Amino acid sequence: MKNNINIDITIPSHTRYLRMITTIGEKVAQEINCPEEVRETLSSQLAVVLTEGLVNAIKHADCTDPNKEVHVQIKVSNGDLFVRIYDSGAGFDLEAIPEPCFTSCGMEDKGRGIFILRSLMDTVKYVRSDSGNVLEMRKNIR
Amino acid sequence: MKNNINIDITIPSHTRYLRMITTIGEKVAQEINCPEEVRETLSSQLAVVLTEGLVNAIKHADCTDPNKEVHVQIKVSNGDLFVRIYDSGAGFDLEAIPEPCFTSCGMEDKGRGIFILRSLMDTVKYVRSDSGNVLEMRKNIR
Amino acid sequence: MEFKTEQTEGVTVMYVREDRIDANNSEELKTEFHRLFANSTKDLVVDLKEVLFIDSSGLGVLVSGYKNASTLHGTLKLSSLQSQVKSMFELTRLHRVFDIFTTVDDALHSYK
Amino acid sequence: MEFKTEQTEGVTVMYVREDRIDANNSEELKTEFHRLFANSTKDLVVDLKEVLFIDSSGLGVLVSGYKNASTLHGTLKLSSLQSQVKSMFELTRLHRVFDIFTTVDDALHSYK
Ligand SMILES: Nc1ncnc2c1ncn2[C@@H]1O[C@H](COP(=O)(O)OP(=O)(O)O)[C@@H](O)[C@H]1O
Ligand SMILES: Nc1ncnc2c1ncn2[C@@H]1O[C@H](COP(=O)(O)OP(=O)(O)O)[C@@H](O)[C@H]1O
Repeated sequence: MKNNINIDITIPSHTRYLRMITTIGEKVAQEINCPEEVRETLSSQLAVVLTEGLVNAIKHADCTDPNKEVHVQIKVSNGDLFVRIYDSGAGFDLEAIPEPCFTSCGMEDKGRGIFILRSLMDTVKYVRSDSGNVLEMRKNIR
Repeated sequence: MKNNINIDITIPSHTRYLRMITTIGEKVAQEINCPEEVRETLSSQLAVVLTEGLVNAIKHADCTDPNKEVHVQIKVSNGDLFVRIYDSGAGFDLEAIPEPCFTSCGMEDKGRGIFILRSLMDTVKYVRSDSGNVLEMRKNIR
Repeated sequence: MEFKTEQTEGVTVMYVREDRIDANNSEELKTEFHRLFANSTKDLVVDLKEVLFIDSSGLGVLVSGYKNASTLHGTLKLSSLQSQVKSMFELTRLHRVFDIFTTVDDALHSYK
Repeated sequence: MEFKTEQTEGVTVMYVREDRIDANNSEELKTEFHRLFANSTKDLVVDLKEVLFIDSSGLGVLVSGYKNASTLHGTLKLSSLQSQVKSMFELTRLHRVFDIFTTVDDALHSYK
């Protein structure tokens, strides 16, 4: 039997839903077929990835519309975990985002989100289009 | 701000995912804007409704295909909670399902699922079509 | 599904060690009932203290255990129902069928 | 977000009473830091025992508190990091910046 799971969630563009979404992510991770410790790590990594991706969509994309919604997809398919976060803002150039500074001298309050996503997932892409943008992430879970 | 939430979930047609789905339902119910006790009741009712609806789709619809999937939608929209459970089986006539027997003499081991759904939700419909069937339920949450 | 079973003065007490009884595990409860009734149990107290969630298939298995016990001229009684479980019994009117007790001791006492 | 604050020999200890520090509540932590540093706190221990989850905005607020303390010639130290929180510090190399202690007492001792 296959073990594919697909979840599509649309919520108002507000940080109050972060807890709900991360809990959903954790529950999905717990259904993934892998050793207990791997599953625990994956579960907490997925919680972080969902949070960082969603917060960017909520904060940086199109924040003027109070009825704005964000759409997130969590997908487990054939040994891969996919997270896709859709936004309808102006978009940005993912490749142009620099690594954060790692010493206390030049330390910033922000700018760690993309770095965290890149560290925890195997691939991170941001695809812009007229109908909306998507942050697409993949991690092998076999 | 609107408080609309939409979640679409596709899982393999197997009862092992019941726990995951009911937990997701509970988390969604906890985000609904209403008094604490109402929310607690709603949360446990949604868990039951999801379970009963999904088990029927898993057990009675098209159970021969090992790669079968079920699709469930949980939606909070303008003061209504919707649960839709899709199946691709032969379907059945919801109106023809009798109430269970309430005395110990004629007591059956089964046949309480639809009765429970009807008791907990305001409307329960089953719509058959060539492209698939859907059990559609609505409950006012204002 | 995990159980703990004890014998007290001719009555079997079964503690269900699981937070859910649903269509995914209710068959295991049914199997355990069959085992007990095949091994000279007639009177059975099922303690549901740890059970936070039950669905119609879980209720169905308890009904089938109740009928098994009756056939053997015994009784299946219940104890320690949590709120969601209690609501499900009330919704399906099964609280009128089963003898339901607050504690295992109360249930045992009722056999005397 | 809830906090408990204590003064011990010139050092302020702040216990964060929340299971998450994320973009939804990190501003409240920032406001509390400002309040403390405006009220003669220079040395601050932030105890994260109850925090099970932190995101980059939570880390950012701790970094900003660290910088506030440094400006006042004090230090912000951390104690009681749970595993997810610890991983986030390691991932972002911030464990090399902050002094991190197992308990509040260890952190307090280090000021002596
Ligand atoms: N969905 C998005 N839409 C527009 N800009 C974005 C989006 N996600 C990230 N960015 C840009 O990338 C920058 C770096 O993001 P990140 O590493 O998460 O740090 P932070 O959000 O703390 O600034 C942001 O400051 C923002 O300019
Ligand atoms: N999705 C479905 N597809 C086909 N038949 C169904 C479906 N859902 C329910 N049924 C039919 O309705 C009957 C009553 O369902 P229910 O009240 O849930 O009791 P039970 O499932 O315990 O028999 C089932 O026995 C089955 O024949």
